[in-house]
Amino acid sequence: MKSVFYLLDTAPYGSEKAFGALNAAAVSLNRMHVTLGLYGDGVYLVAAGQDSRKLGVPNLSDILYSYGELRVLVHEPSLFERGLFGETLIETVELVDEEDFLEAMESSDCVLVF
Amino acid sequence: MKSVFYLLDTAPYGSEKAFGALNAAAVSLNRMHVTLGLYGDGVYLVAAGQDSRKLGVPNLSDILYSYGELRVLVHEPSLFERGLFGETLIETVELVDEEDFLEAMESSDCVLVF
Amino acid sequence: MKTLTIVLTDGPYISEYAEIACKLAENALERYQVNIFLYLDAVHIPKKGQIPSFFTSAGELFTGLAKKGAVIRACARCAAARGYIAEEETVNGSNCKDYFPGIKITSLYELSEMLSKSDRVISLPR
Amino acid sequence: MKTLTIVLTDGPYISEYAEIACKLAENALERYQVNIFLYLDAVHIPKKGQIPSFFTSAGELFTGLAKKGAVIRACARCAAARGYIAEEETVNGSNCKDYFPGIKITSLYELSEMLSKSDRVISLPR
Amino acid sequence: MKREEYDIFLLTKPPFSPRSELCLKLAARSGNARLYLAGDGVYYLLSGIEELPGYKVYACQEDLEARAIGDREKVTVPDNFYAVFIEDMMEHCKCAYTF
Amino acid sequence: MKREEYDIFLLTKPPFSPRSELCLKLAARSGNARLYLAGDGVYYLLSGIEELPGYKVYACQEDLEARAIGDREKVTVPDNFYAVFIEDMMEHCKCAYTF
Repeated sequence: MKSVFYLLDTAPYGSEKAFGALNAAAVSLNRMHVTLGLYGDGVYLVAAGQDSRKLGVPNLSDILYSYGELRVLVHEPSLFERGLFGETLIETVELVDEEDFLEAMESSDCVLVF
Repeated sequence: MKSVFYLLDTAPYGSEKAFGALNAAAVSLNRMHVTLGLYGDGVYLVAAGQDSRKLGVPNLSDILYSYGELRVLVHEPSLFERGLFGETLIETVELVDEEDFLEAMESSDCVLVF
Repeated sequence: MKTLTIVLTDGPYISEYAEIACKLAENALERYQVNIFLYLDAVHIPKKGQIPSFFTSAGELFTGLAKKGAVIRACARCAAARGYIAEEETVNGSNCKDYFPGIKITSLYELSEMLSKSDRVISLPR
Repeated sequence: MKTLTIVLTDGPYISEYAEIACKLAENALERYQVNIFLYLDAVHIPKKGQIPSFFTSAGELFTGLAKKGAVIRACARCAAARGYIAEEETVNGSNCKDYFPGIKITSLYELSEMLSKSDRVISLPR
Repeated sequence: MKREEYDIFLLTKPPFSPRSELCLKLAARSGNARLYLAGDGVYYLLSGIEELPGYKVYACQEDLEARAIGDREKVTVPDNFYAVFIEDMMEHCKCAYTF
Repeated sequence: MKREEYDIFLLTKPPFSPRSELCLKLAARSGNARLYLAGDGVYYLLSGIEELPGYKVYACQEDLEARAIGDREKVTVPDNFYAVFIEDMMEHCKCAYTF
């Protein structure tokens, strides 16, 4: 495998899956071409200004920022549906339509779902 | 609490939740008025003729049959949506429309979600 | 005194329900009796030796709740399946050597007893 | 020889993914190298002492796979959070005294190594 | 003890889940509901949920901050969300549901 | 080694989940797909899923029996579902996806 697509469709903070997907994507960066695809509830991850100190859990947007070389694709229809379009988003992500999102999944050697 | 409504909205066999909800409902029978409400994917539980021997897990329809005094309400719209309407169903269950389903939840002292 | 019962079905860390339950219980314990029933994967919560690098130890949180008076019980069938075995002897309020103090393994019938004696019930499933 | 890697994220019993993974691995092992990476709640799968009354012991199934040649590794961060600690010494193919033989705790980097060396990858999340 | 005639709903699931939709159906039928949003339930604020006559909405501050959901009008954010919820559930409401 | 030009999809989620819908979208785009239904994925047979040109459907026998889903036309139920799937995935297909 030369490329891997991590698909995250679960909301951040409510479950460990977003944290798990981010960590898994990060450790793969030096070996493979890595894409993190945010779909469904996974798109909530890109809201800018997350501050998780009072929850006592890692700040997931900080993790996203600290791996600037990670390619992050956001499924735009999911973003729209969830009312995130007017919100300030993390700048390092790429908003793509469904066609481009599915194509990125298809062009990766494997897809790992979280 | 004199009555409890167990809400199951998860498909049987794929997860332990249906087994868990059935067991919890069964042990409550002698103390409280118990209703098991099947909603969403939970309605798959009422298909007649389940045979889980090859999977090596408990037969959930047998459990349903062995607690005949358990009141089981099935959310009819969920059943329709999932194509179960033409199938043979376990006879001891009650099909109810959304109004009656929600009313049964409201008239129970507590709702436990699985 | 009124009684609140909380039913959990998720293990620690994978969801935030152990932490939410803890916040609910902390606040309720100031005036009420609190019962917590650990069902299905939630029987992992009281496991000793948790060293989460990025989260608060769920085991520590729950043994803290027990110390403040919460009655915390784990389902025997779910616990045994997952490798937590009830012993005859109760030491430090627990009958499982793998569990934090104050948390006991009991029969599922205890859930129905808790429910029948409660004024309010909260279930927090994933 | 071709390599298949299976990534799991659920604990045993709560979902049927441990069993499905096992069936996939059993069949694949006849001709291929099989890796299994246990991530998040899946680090509970190899815990010793499971006595499920109504299911097959997931721990037994997975130690059986290891015996047949599957390389089974658990994420160190997830394992430590849940109370499974890696030790220096490896005994019976495991570096965790709470784990069944043949299953080791390793760094998450092992996942990326497994993936990069695989011909096919299967993830089975809830 | 006299109980006021309202129901409370603790919702911790994000929008679009069948379970949160069931919760909102019950809340809509109540006629006098207090919806407490915690955990991923606070994502409902992005969907424009708001207080209406007979429908109060509370959200948990630390969950809003973690998820970067700024102040919203027509929603109450108490100083101690869980204390307010517990008091409301144990002392005042008619029925209590958690989803 | 020559690979036949089809993609395989292992689906273990029931209908109506966003994840299974994503799986079916990819399968529809493939043009030549083999859909393997196991676990709760076999509930798709109740929704009338069936084989079409360029779209083969396999279902797992023991999962069908447990869930009381009787024989369906236009669906293949192999004697050893997992052996067939592994062979297909490791030796023959172009891309493999699991949902």
